[in-house]
Amino acid sequence: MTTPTEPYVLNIGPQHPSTHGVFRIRVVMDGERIQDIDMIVGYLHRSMEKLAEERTYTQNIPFTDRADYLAAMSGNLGLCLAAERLARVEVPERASYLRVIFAELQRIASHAMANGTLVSDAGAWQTPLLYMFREREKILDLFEMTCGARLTTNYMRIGGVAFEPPPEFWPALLELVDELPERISEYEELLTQNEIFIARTRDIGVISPEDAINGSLVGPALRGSGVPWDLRKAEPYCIYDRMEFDVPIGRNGDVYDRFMVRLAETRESVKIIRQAVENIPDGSHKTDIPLALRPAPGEVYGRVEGPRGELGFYLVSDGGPAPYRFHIRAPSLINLSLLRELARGASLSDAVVTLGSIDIVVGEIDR
Amino acid sequence: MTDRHSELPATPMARQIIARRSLLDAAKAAPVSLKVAGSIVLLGLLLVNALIGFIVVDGQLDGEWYDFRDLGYAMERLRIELDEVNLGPWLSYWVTGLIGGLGILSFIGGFLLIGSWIERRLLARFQVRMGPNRVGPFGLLQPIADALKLMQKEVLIPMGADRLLFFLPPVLVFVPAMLAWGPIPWAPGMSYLDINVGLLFVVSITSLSVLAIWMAGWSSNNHYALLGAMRTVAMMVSYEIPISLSLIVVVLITGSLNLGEIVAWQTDHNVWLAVLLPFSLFTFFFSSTAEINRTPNDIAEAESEIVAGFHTEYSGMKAGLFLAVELGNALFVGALVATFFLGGYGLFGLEQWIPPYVILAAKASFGYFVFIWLRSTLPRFRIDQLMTFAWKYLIPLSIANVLVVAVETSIAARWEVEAIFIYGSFAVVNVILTVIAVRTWARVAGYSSSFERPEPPRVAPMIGGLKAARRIKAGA
Amino acid sequence: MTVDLAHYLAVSGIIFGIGVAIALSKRNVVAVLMGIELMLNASNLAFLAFSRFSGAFQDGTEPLAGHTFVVFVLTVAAAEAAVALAMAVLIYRRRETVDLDRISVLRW
Amino acid sequence: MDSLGVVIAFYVLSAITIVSAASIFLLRNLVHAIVLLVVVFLGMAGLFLTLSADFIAVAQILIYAGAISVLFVFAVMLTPLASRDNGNSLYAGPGLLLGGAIAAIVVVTAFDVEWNQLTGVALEQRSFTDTIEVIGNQLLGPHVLAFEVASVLLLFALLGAIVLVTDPNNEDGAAAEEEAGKDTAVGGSE
Amino acid sequence: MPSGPTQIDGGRVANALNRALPGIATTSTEEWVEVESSRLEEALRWLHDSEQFDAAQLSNLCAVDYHDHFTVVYHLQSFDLNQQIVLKVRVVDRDTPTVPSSYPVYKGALLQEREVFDLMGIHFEGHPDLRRLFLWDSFPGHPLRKDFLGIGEGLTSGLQRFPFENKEQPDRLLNRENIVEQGSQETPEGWSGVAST
Repeated sequence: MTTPTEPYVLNIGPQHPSTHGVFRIRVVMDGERIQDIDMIVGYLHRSMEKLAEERTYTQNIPFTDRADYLAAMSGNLGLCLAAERLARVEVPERASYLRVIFAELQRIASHAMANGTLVSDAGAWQTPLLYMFREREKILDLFEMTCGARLTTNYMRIGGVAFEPPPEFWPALLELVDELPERISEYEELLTQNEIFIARTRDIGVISPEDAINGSLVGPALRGSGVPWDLRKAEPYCIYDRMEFDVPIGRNGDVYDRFMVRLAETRESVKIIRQAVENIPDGSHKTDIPLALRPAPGEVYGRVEGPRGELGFYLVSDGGPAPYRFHIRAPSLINLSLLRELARGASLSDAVVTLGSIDIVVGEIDR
Repeated sequence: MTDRHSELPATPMARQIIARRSLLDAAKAAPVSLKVAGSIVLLGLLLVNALIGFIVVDGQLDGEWYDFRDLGYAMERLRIELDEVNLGPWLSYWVTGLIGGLGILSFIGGFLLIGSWIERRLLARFQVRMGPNRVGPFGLLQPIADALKLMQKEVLIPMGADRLLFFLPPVLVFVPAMLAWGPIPWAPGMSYLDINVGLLFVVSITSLSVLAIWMAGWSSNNHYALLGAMRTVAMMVSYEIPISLSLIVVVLITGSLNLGEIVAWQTDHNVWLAVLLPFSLFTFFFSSTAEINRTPNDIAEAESEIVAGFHTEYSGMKAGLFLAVELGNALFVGALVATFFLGGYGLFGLEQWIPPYVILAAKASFGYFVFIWLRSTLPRFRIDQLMTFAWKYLIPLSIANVLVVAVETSIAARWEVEAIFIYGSFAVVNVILTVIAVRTWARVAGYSSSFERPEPPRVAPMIGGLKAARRIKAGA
Repeated sequence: MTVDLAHYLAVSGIIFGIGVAIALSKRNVVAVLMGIELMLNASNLAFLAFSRFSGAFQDGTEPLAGHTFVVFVLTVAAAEAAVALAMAVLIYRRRETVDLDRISVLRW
Repeated sequence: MDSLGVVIAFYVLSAITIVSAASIFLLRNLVHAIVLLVVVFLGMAGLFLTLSADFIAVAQILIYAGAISVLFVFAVMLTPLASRDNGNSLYAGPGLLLGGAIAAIVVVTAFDVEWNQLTGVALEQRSFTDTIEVIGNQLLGPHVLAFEVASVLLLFALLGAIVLVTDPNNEDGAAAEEEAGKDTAVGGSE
Repeated sequence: MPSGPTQIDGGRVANALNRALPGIATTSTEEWVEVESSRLEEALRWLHDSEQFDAAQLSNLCAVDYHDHFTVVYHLQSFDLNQQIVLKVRVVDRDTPTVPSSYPVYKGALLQEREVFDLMGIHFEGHPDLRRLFLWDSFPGHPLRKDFLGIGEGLTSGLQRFPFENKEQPDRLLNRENIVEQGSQETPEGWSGVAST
């Protein structure tokens, strides 16, 4: 016989410090406990999939920047790989190396953002976030040197990459790659042994491997709950089959594990970048493709391992210059499938931390 | 982060970073004449200070009304003068009271102005940022600009708010925060409100702000505000108990409720209570962070969960008042810690040379600095974790602490040895007891996270799905 | 113009009367408890006034008996408030109401 | 007591106290009533100060304004919005009558009786400067048994509050912990 | 050839499905297999449970509008076998196209099916709460349908011809100087958001 309190509706978002972007949750709460949640998305819906049917494959690359604006390079890479597979375009080797380097840099930047926001959701007043922004800024400087844009880098093209990096790019990249590991260990000293952080994140939002797989979780969320699945190993695209790197997986699938998996993946990305820089061949950075690429009628589902997991592009061609159907398999949206089960019965603070650990990007959810 | 960008084609970010200037750079960049003049001024100040120190140390101006180290004498002299002017006894009363009040208020107000700048700059330094550096030299005028901005903002009243209870709280929070400064002793005779129950007064006055915060949260008709208010009330009433218990220990040792006498006891025995009572110091400081909503216990205005807590709906100068009270409370807790545990205005005889109120202010600002440090470093507790910590850890250990110190004081009363010997032994015993008690009690209460560290993630030997996951988990 | 024992007693009497009125005539349990607290406060005021003014013990014997008594009254008041409010919450849980008119039956 | 300050303070404080106490009776909103109750407690503390009872005044602020009012807040917040009115019951008339009668009797008696009270110099001498030592000596001297009994009472009130409010079904007795906590605060501050 | 290195032959899947559940797979190419829309759920459940395919995860779900019918495409991923199955379902009814929901088998279909319902207007029977995901409830029509903008008969949305390519030489290489000289031309006809040539 408990006190019959009145459940009330708390409206988190669309403008709220801890919903990253315009993401709205209607929470039915009983005191501090969450009884039920209802996700309301679409504040950023730009109907990319419809617009893409009016533009050629090359013109669609900027949409992938805007979809996941924290991992633009991965989006470009995904679309380019899918379109190349659809149109049977061969990519020069140097272009593949450049693509891998930039995709991994983007992964580091995105993971830094994700971990920083997670820790500041746990209440650390922005300090880890800004520490991780330091490295992110350097990476964005590299992007700016290369393609002139920091965030929406419309860099990769079908059949290669747009520009050759400038000569001063390489020493800067090497310096960054050299200093990144001790930065990462700095974060580990700062956070992973912090009693309060452990108390806030361990055994919170636990996802069992069965639920993770059945709930279509991908990426760090899936690996955090112990499933060793990484597309870079399973279905090696570009040149990942030549790279030496490990796939870190969590132990019991809680928020702490997702955090640690992201941190460890950052180290692996540094490894990959170093190998790629060491043996990048000379040659052209792109192949010339027809002005209007007209793939043979058919369909393709190309996917890459983005920072948030399997980022898929389902292209259907009817022989025209524009894709007949252009579908983005958005990991941010699909990782949210389990949020309701996770948030029920949890307290508000835990729900916020769990949402931060799933690491959504609203631009990719809404598209 | 500067060198690499210098040879790069300067991106806007890089340009800003190169263009960063700090106070040190400004000092270096100053012209030579300015440097010489500044050094001469500094030397002169040192000389004057040394002279004054000699005058002080041979005790010429002890108790004189122009004793700059203790404005209390001057106040006494003024009171006597005013009593000779026979306009009734109330004249001296009011005049001296007004002067003292103005002194304290101006100190706090000045600190509120400079303190927000200090806090933001320090946070920026902790967070590899630059902090406010646009308004005035090094952003020194930023607080004034903020105050002007807050004053001219529109005051919004949410629909369905309880008007009266919505307007009162900023004032009701401000008044106790100012009143509580009364009994703080700034110098041997220099205390605005020299009452015998000073300690109880401080505790009771600070406990008044709970209701104001609850009124603020309840009246603004907002779920965030209500959540924050109830969190605050629960937290404050829970943490008043450890605070009062830890202060009772101080009373036990010093044998007085009068703050001035507490500080005098420390200066007489040449010992800081922080050494004698480490556990009380920890309890008091941690509980104070809960009382005034500072990190790691700022769950009342946890910006990532409930937007701004109980003052979500407040805008303009009302919110400004809340923020100012928060800032002033941080300094006040620093002053209390200095008074109770860090020897107050005393600095092992050095207060003969330096004005004691300067020492106290320095100690209080040090406490404030520690608050900023914590804020920029630690994450936030959850409300139930915080309650558990109060009820299962702090209160039992504080009661045990009271018993131990009671036994020690009775020993000290019966045992004729050198005071330094007695209290030295007590210090050693208390430190050891504190460490042992904390660790064993943590074990007893089943808090194990500090003993079994979480392991780093595994490295997957193979790629696969559920079967592979089970195999890896079984293999490990 | 002076203030002596009678004035304090009058104030305490008035507040005691208000407390009695509230405690008897309110419908809400919490309001009734407020009335009781008012009565206790009035009695405290009377105790203190007597111990301040009374000339019973001139030679300083037990000059502060009233204060001591008030300390005990405070203690009892705190305990009483805690238990009574806990009971109010409990009553609400059992009966879904804190209306004393509806809680006319003694057993639940 | 003839000093002007004390007289003014007495009249102002008693006016505040009586008016807010009366408006507790009149107001319909229970939350406002709680706020006014706190005002009454503070005014009482001020009256105690005019009686030169500093320790009692501070303890009054600490226990009543700081603790018991918070208990009231919790009791109100734990009951639903519907039962937050301050309405009168059937016994309003008799209650008012009885209260008025008591008040009238006490006032008349107070001004009628010739009290054996000090005046003038003796009264000024009586003005206590340091009450807390005497109170402490008395509590642990002649009244030590009552003191122990009071502490036992507090302990049992704590246990009683916890036992009353904690649910056998679900184990988060937050309210119970709050109310119990205030008891320890009171016991700790004495 | 199957598009995608780990994508397995649709024929295999079709044979296995038909062996287990006779007549469930209607057509199949080497890329995908198409099953009857009424028996979709048992097909998914069989693939999910079978040792041979072990379709553990529904990694992608989307729908394509071929003017006369819809096709709902399920990309099923097997982690342990590291292979991918493309399952298709054909829906002919354009007014209220209905497909059995895959939520009972795959929790991950929760939001994807809501998205498809929102943008393509396909109803999933058995979905716990089938509401619009991105657009507001009173939004007219379903944007991803090819006839969304009310284009007349015989006209399709989509880009027929890229403006900068000219008809007699459609395979001009895309490099900068071509763009420059083409940019000086007047914009050719048929260049609009919705090409209606």
